[in-house]
Amino acid sequence: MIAAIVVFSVLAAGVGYALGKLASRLPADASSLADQINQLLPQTQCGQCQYPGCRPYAEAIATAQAPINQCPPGGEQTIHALADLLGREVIALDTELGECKPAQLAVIREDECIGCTLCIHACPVDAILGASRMMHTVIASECTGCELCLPPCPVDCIDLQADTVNIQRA
Amino acid sequence: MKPQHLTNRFQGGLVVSDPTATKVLPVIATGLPTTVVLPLQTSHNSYTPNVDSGQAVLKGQRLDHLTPSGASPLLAPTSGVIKSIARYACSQSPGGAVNSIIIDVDGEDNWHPDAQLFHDWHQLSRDSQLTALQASALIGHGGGGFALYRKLTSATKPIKTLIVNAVECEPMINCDAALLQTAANDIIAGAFALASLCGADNTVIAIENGKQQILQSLVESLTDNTSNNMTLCVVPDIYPVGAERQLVEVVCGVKVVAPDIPSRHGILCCNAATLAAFHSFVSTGYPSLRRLVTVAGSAIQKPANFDALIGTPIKDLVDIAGMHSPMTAEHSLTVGGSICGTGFYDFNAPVLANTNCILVDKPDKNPVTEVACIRCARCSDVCPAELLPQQMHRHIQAGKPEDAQAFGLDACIECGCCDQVCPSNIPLTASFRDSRATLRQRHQIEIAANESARRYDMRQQRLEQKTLEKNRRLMERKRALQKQTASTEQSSPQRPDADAIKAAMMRSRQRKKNRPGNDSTG
Amino acid sequence: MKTWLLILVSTVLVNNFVLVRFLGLCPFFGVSRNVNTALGMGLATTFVLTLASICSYITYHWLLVPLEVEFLRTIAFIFIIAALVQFTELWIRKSSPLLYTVLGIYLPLITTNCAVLGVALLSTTDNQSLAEAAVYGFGAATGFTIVLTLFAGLRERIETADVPAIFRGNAVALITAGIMSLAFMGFSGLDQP
Amino acid sequence: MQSLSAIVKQIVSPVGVGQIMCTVLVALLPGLLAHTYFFGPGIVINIVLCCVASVLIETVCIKLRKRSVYTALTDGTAIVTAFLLALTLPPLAPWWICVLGMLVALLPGKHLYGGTGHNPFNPAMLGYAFLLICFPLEMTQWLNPANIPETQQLLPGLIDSIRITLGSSHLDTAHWDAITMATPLDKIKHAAPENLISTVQGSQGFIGAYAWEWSNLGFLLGGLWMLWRRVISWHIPVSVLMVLALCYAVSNIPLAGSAVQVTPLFGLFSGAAMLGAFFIATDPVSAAASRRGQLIYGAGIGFLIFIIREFGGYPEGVAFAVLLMNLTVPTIDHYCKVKAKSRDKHEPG
Repeated sequence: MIAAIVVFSVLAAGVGYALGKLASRLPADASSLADQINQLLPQTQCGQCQYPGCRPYAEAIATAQAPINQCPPGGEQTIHALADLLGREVIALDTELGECKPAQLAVIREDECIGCTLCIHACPVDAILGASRMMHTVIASECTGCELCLPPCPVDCIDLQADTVNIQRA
Repeated sequence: MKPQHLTNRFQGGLVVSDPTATKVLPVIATGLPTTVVLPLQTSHNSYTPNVDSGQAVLKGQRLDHLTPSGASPLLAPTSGVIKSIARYACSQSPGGAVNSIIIDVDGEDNWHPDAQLFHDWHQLSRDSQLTALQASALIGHGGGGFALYRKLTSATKPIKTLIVNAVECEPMINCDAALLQTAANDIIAGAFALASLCGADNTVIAIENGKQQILQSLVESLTDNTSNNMTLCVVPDIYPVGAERQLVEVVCGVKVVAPDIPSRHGILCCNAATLAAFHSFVSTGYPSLRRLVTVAGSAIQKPANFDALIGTPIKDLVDIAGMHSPMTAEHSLTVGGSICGTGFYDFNAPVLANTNCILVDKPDKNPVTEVACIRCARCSDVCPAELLPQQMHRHIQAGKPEDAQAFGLDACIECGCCDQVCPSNIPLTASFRDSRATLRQRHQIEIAANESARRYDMRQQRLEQKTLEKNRRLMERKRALQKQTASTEQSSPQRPDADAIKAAMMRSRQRKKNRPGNDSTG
Repeated sequence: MKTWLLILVSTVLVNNFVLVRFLGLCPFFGVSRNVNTALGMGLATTFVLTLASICSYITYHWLLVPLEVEFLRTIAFIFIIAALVQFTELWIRKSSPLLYTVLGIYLPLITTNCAVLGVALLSTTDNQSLAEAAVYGFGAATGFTIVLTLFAGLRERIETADVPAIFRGNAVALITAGIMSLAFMGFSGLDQP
Repeated sequence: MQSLSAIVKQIVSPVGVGQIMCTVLVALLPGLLAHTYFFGPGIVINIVLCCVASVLIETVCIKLRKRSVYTALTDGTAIVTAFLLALTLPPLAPWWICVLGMLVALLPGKHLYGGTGHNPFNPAMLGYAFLLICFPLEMTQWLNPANIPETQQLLPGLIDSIRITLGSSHLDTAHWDAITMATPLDKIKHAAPENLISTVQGSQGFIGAYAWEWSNLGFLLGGLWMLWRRVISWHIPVSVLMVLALCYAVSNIPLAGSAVQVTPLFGLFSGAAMLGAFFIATDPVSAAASRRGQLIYGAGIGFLIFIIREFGGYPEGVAFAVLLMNLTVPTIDHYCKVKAKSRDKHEPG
């Protein structure tokens, strides 16, 4: 009886050690999965998913730290695409983070702009052109409508319009 | 010149016995319409106008800024005053209304001074010939709607064979047959000119087996301008043998699968009407702004081919052709042939460069009801592109067009064969057309999203670079400071003495007194 | 050789582990959402099951019997299967992270898959030879993989079907699995020569 | 658009789904006549029962799905399922066998998956397999084929058959020599009583088992007519029959207890081979979608029919073969994709 206990404990220790060694030699490669997930996200870099951009959110999904319904701009279509890719249940959009609005563009009322460059630093895709104390303007074809430039503007001269320029983005 | 009867054929297709094929409809020349409409957004071109309402324009004048390189310009078909630039009916856009330039015709029809692009075609170098062709805005009259210039320049391999597509395999379309009968020499001359332009070493005129009497007239006109490298082929009349890729497969034995195009295999396929227009352009130097349009259908009294100005509202042609009973909402309007034609809703829409046939049909007495698909695979038997329409339909109906791509949705040539044989009367081609449009739109969104992702990554790198740079500089300054404090500690260990400080304070007070001095003690 | 074929036919077709013996049903319903993941899961299970039946045979006849502790066999088998599953999980995490995420909880669940433990226990009770145990394990796993892939194909097709609302999802999947086992009854009697 | 469709559609065979199903029913007649000639009017009663049951069930289900009953009934798929199920049932089976079979065929077989066009399993075969497994006794009460010269077997007339089917009078085996035998195939495996063996060898039946070869011949005729009318394509029947014949040719199975070899023709013309190949396997909804897939599907069915007949537990393998291949159809479709690429078929010109 003692022999059985000894044999089994030695066996268990040996296999455990081997698996531990193996685990370190075979690191999980989550980045290729994150790329695939990032491909499905709408890339508005708006941060409504509580992550600083689409790429960080994709990495969070890849390492299963974030659910797949935290992307309001993507809406139902993105959730369906992520569910198909990852083989998970389709869950409804988490609406506290924001609604799925049609594509929109930020437009600066140029006469009120005081040139404080706060919005330039806030824009995640460098879509705002301008220098300090000079008039700023938004490059329409590059703007993703992420609304990040609205809060920092001291004179609140940026408003959101329906995106008619790159109509296909809608 | 004995015509070669070709027997090889493509998979599938419909054997169509069409009574109207042999009877060529009369050609009626039409004068100038009262208004002319030019859509700014068509299937392959979009224009930004450089004119505004109220401005007078002359015939052949350019009306747009040439945005993308290689795009063909928009020319005024006749002289007149621009009434407005507003949304107007259009037969090509599914939504129905598109921003268009509407011109009130003044009737003089005088050319714009620099409308004539050259005087003698043969003196021009090959490049100036190409730029002239681009400026002439000659768009293919077949049905595809690609500009001839774009077809030539998109050829990655040198063109070896030029096929003149005089095949009119779709029932009810008659304009090419009429053109072959009246202007066979123009077509042949146009074919020669294009062959020399694109350097093709043999030219093939393809015509359908069913059109015997036109065949005779072609054989005679071919024998009088004798040339060795032009042959006449007679192809079996199986719909859609007139489609570009199917004709290339029958004539050259090269199977081209959409979205690949024959010009990438050294074969250029051009419609006969395009070549006739090319000939008139080459011989006169003026862009050709007219084309033959067949107006027919069960509701038309006298079906005929109309030599109409591009931009003429279809209503004018239908009024000339006359209708049995006045037009009602139930009448079905189709642009294109009766198998792959697309319906449109407002017959004020204009004639475009690739509008070859207008069908006006009486309301259908016994409309067929659509039933569920029973997977009988007849549609995949007749599909000329060898696809699986029944599988594509299943995935599209389940709302997943991207899954249908695995069964060949991108290679679909929208020929309409599957609709004709479907026992459940499912509008398959319409659903494929819509799904392809949605997928094109999604592809555009994906490109835009990738662009945003690229910009985001670049910005992240730049910010990282900046913080690294800042840290590095900080480290350097700290190290320099430490070095400097270490060196000062070695040379003078004690604190600088008190009187040196007092002397410094005395000097500063003195300087302060001098500065106010200039206004008080001088 | 003849007996191997008979074992294979009997484990894959006649008394298939999933459709006739109703073992391993939780991954059968959990992973059969699409064909590629089903195939991935099937191959992983085949790898684990074949090795597990060999190792369990070895531990049973060379360790447990000499030490007269046959009663420990269930724990020993679970230990072997857990080790193998852990190794497979590491390997899949390295080679295809997408499959690893999509399989998610069902990959470690192979440890508790009753088909896997069932095979190990059954092969000891019928006192088969080592080779027969290996073929038995391999047959059971191939049967599991084939049925799982077919069922995944069926579920993909049912996704696009217009199933009445109350039956959508697992209800129609369960009924379809029932019909599958009805169809597999056709093989009954195949292995009586 | 409509003026043309007359031109095109004339050329292609019967147009609507309804017309297709009518053509299938007409094609069933020759086999049906042979069947009634040898096995008595019981089969006709079965067909009537099944058709009535199928129409009722179909109407109820379509009403529950709030869809138009007219279009559902006129597409004729329910009637064809009824005919096929009735043909596989023994002639004097009790009435509830037919009704229960239709219930199983139409409810889980078809309407569970959404009606016509969505069911992955062949409804008729699902009903038959369910009945065969649940009621083995009633399902193997086949009558001895009539008019065999030696036994001068008399068949119950129409009235007696109706009374038996409705259970009012018991089938006394003494009078009508009913034996529990599914088909002559059964005796290939279990050495049935001597007189039947002799009838096979000596019978005028030129190829298959005595009565069954005529009904198979009838179904073959019906099938060829359907092929000519282009209601079905050649891919499935040809692949089923070819593989079945190949299997018989390759493996020489002796006829039970006698030196006579089972020739491929005997295999093709006995049991439900022709009915299975031309009518059951070609049900388009549950068959593979692409032509290539259909060839694989047919070959699978032929092989499984042979396996189940010779080695399996059930005398006739068509039902299970079709159901098992229905299982594989989605995976076959999943892997039969379109990989069309531009290629140069031969030197141009």
